[in-house]
Amino acid sequence: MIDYKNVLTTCPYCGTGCALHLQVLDEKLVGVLPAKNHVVSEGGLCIKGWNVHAFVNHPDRLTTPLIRKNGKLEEATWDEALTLIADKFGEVKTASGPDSVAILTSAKCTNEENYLLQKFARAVIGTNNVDHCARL
Amino acid sequence: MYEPKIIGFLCNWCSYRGADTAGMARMKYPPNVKIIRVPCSGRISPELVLRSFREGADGVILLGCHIGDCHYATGNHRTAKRMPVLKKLMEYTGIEPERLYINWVSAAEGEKFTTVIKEFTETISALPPFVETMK
Amino acid sequence: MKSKKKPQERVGVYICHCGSNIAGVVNVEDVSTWAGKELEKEGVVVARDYKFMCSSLGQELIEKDIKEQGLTRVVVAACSPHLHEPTFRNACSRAGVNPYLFEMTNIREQDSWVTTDKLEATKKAKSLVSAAVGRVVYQKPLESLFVPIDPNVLVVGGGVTGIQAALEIANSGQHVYLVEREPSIGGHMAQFDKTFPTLDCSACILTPKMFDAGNHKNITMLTWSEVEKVEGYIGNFTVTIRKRARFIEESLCTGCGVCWEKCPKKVVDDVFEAGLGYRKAVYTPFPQAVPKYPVIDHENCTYFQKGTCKACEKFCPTGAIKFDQQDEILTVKVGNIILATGYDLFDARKIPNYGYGRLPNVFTSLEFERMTNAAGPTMGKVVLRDGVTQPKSVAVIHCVGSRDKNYHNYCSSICCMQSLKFAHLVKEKTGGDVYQFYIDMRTPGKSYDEFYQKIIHEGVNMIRGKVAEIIEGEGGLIVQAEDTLVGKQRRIPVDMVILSAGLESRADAKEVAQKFGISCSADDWFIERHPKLDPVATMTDGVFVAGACQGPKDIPASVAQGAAAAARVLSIIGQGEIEIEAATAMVDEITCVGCKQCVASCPYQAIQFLEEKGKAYVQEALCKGCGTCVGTCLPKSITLKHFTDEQIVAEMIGAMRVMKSFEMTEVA
Amino acid sequence: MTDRLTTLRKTIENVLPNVEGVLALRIGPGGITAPHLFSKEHSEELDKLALWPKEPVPDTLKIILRAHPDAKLAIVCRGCEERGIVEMFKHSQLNLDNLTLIGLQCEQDEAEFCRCAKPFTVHSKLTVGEPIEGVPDPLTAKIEAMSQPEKQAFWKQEFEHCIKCYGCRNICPQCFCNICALEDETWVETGRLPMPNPSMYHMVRAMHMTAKCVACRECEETCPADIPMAVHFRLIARDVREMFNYEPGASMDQKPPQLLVLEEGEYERSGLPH
Repeated sequence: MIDYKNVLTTCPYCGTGCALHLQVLDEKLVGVLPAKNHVVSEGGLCIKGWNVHAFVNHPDRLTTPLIRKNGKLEEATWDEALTLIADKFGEVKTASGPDSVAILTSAKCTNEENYLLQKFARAVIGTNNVDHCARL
Repeated sequence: MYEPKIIGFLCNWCSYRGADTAGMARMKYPPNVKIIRVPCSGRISPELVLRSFREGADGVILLGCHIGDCHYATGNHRTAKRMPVLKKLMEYTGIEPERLYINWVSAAEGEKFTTVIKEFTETISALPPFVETMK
Repeated sequence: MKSKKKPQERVGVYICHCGSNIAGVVNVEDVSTWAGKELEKEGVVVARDYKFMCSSLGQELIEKDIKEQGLTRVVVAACSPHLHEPTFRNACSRAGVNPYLFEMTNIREQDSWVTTDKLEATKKAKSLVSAAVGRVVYQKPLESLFVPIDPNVLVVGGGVTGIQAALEIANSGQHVYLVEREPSIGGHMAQFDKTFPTLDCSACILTPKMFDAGNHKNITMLTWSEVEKVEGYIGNFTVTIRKRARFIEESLCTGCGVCWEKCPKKVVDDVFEAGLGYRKAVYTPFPQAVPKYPVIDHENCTYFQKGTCKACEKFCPTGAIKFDQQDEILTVKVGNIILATGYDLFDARKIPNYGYGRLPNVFTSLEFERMTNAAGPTMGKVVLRDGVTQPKSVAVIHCVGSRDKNYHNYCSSICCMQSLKFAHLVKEKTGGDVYQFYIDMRTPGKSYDEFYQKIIHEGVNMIRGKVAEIIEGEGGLIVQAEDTLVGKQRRIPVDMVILSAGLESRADAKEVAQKFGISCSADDWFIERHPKLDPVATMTDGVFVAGACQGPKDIPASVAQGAAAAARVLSIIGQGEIEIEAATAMVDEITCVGCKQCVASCPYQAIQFLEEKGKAYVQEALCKGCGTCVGTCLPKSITLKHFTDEQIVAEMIGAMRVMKSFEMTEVA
Repeated sequence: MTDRLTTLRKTIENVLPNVEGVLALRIGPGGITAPHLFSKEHSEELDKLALWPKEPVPDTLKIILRAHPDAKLAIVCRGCEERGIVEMFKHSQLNLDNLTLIGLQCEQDEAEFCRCAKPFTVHSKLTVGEPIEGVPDPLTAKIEAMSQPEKQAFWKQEFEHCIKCYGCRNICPQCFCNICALEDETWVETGRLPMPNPSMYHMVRAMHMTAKCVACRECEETCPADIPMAVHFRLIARDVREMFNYEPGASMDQKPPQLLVLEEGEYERSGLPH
């Protein structure tokens, strides 16, 4: 039995929002096909979009957070990583004030994620230092 | 007036020897052509010709054994079928097709070799430098 | 993605003065100083110029530098590589650098001798040296491949050429498979009566050779057989041969002839007797046939066609008739192959105005040969088609189908002499008048022109002119031609006309050529490797051609070629193994997509397709290194060693860079 | 007369029991179409069968066959796609014994959209719709009629738009190499946009499409810069037809001419010196 399906999704790379089909063969991601009658991309993709499937099963892909201990990156759990980040932000904020922190958000994030990040900057850290890679 | 830069791909068995024959007879021709020796004109893929233009060659000349006299029996038949298509493509993209020239020169034809090189150098000299046209 | 990093090599550059041949025009000192400085970043560590690089002192200079300076690559700018590439390759080899890591650039034939302006010549030399340096760093060491030679030889065709070749090889102690498609060896020569110019009896000189071949311990005779398939390459051919059923058990047959005496079925023999005589359904083509075993002609045998008769079986004293015999498929291994497949006679029916086939007393040359043969259908009597009347006058027409743009452009080479021989035989046997119609008389051969003179003195009428037409009239035939020497139309009444038909390639020559991987000319003659210097070899190593299959020729020339081909084969066998071109093509199995385009494009059928892997594979022993496949391969999975894309591109860039730099300095 | 969609659905239903799947277009979420492998287990999906826009179905076939080389499949193909499949077969990329072709004849507006000269199938045993005549290609004619400097300027501008997404190569049914010459630095310069003129990428690709391009125009369709590259392929295809009497996809056994020796008259037509 051949199990082939296309999964319609949005390209995760930039803010354009190109639509693409992920080609899934026997439960494995094998390719990308642009979506021809989608209003945004009209069947076109850039080289990144054409290769979005490539990193998913790539052997070099990171699957856990890494924390540098004694100059060496070591695998860690999300709890460890998030705790470490919160501690360090706290330290910086206490020592140098909230404006010593800046948040750079990304076009790879969804609208909701970007909203959350500015909320985090303003309400949690207490700074207006928020910016975005697609702000031109 | 500029000095055109020309790359010549010559087959080892006929045309390269034809160029040697021209030399032995002390026939004079312009120094613009730099000859690259290949076993057979069939070895030259269109990519090699295109890369030569890409590097700034003003003209590319490809010489092989006469049809029927190929050292490799029918290697040059493939040249005769591939290169006209490349010339057409050049024409369609707006590159003067005369920048690529294909002919057959036997080991004995020193005089033909000299004539061909002289005429080709003249043709290319009459065209603007390739890099200028591509700017 | 392939990413290319420039290799780090230590290059030595040597510029030859060639006395004043180069130095008189090119400023060689300037070139070598320039190379040492400007090409340093390309890897040049030594740059020298020297009076005569090819002299032993010049070569020692290179060898010394290799050892002392640790050179890994060598460039010599001198004369044509066709002259001294081997010299310098050997020098490199002696000093421990693989000969394929040497590159030669031609600044004599292609620079100093052809350029007038000294400055321009020097600039050209610089860009040529730069090109060679650019290339040489990408060159890879190569080793020649040696393949052992199977000493067995296949000879295809049992005419006089094939017999000669087979005997030469067999006498030297090597084994020969001699394949012939007719029931007996002998070929066309066995059909002839006399041979020109000596007029000795054809059978008398051929039969002993046939007998020797038939009884030679080193010859396996495979008559009534045809080659079906040839695989492999020089030294290692595997040949599949179909041995057609004779319906005769060879081990039992004594060749006594009872079977064909008793056979009730008479058949017109249009092969050996050219349609003039008869044979039986079980037959040997002629009494001296070798081997002596007959064959049963399946199409005409009453038993095979109607299911009853078996007269031969009834009378055979040894029980050798085997009606249930089947074709046998044999596979033999040989190292070399000689093709001596001969020729076909031009079909004179194609020229309707000569009336052959329509006018009974127009004969072909082959028919006349049989007629004059004492063992032939008329017992050697020259008679008209009625079998009794002796002709009083005979016309012999030359160049029938030859030297004629409607048929064959070439000269069939033997017809002039053959026609003169016919004239002599007619005179000798009938005493009648003979008229020769010729275009040009061509008698270049030992004692050939003397023969021509002798025939003229016998009172033969020579008319220079092409015959327009032969018609019936005045109780016989009328030959209409223009006599170009007197400028008049001639109408000559004769009783008999002999058409000296030309030779043409075998009807299946193309097919045979394809089977053996060789090529045919426009007229389907097999093409030799070089028309003058290598007349019996072909472009396919290990496959030789001899005799009339390569082009029309007479018996002495055919025999000479047979022996020559044998000598070439023996010289290969004597080497034991053979060196194979090192610069062959190579398939990268990882990137090959199995599209088979290269397989179709190879002029030598050297690329195999491995079905189980779905990849192409180059048989190195067959590859001649032309690189046609490389130009064809789209993913660039095929590389031609020593002429790789990166080597050629580096050479081109090397030349372009210098040309561009001169352009810049001139503008500045 | 029933419409093509109904007939096609019926044809697929008939074929489904005998094959492992039928490749055709399906309307997916949001009305977005994509190639789909219909199976007998889920024949209800045929409700979502679609005809247009034309999608690179042979490309999907290629992907499936890489993992399942012996799969017994059927494919709905238009004229161009059928030619693409024939060429894939001739390049040993698939086995036609295992593939049932369901030919879908294009309609006038579809053919005009593609400027297609052959909007019909010739090899498919099963066909849906009535074959129509080819339509002219005004764009190709317009570009061909330009003068040499105009062409030069036109293509320079077009190629400057190229963002080197490699989409035209990715989507092409005839690009099936594992490693592509266009990714080799020897032929195509890396890291430069707009790419230098003349564009090695487009020139090399055009040469590789010689005697291979089946004029499906998928490359133009997917190009985010709207480069009319198929114009080159079509002009060259015409020359190859005139010089060497060869048309990609037309015959099952005719080999691409550039691989073979010269035939009678071909040299004379090639325009090379005598």
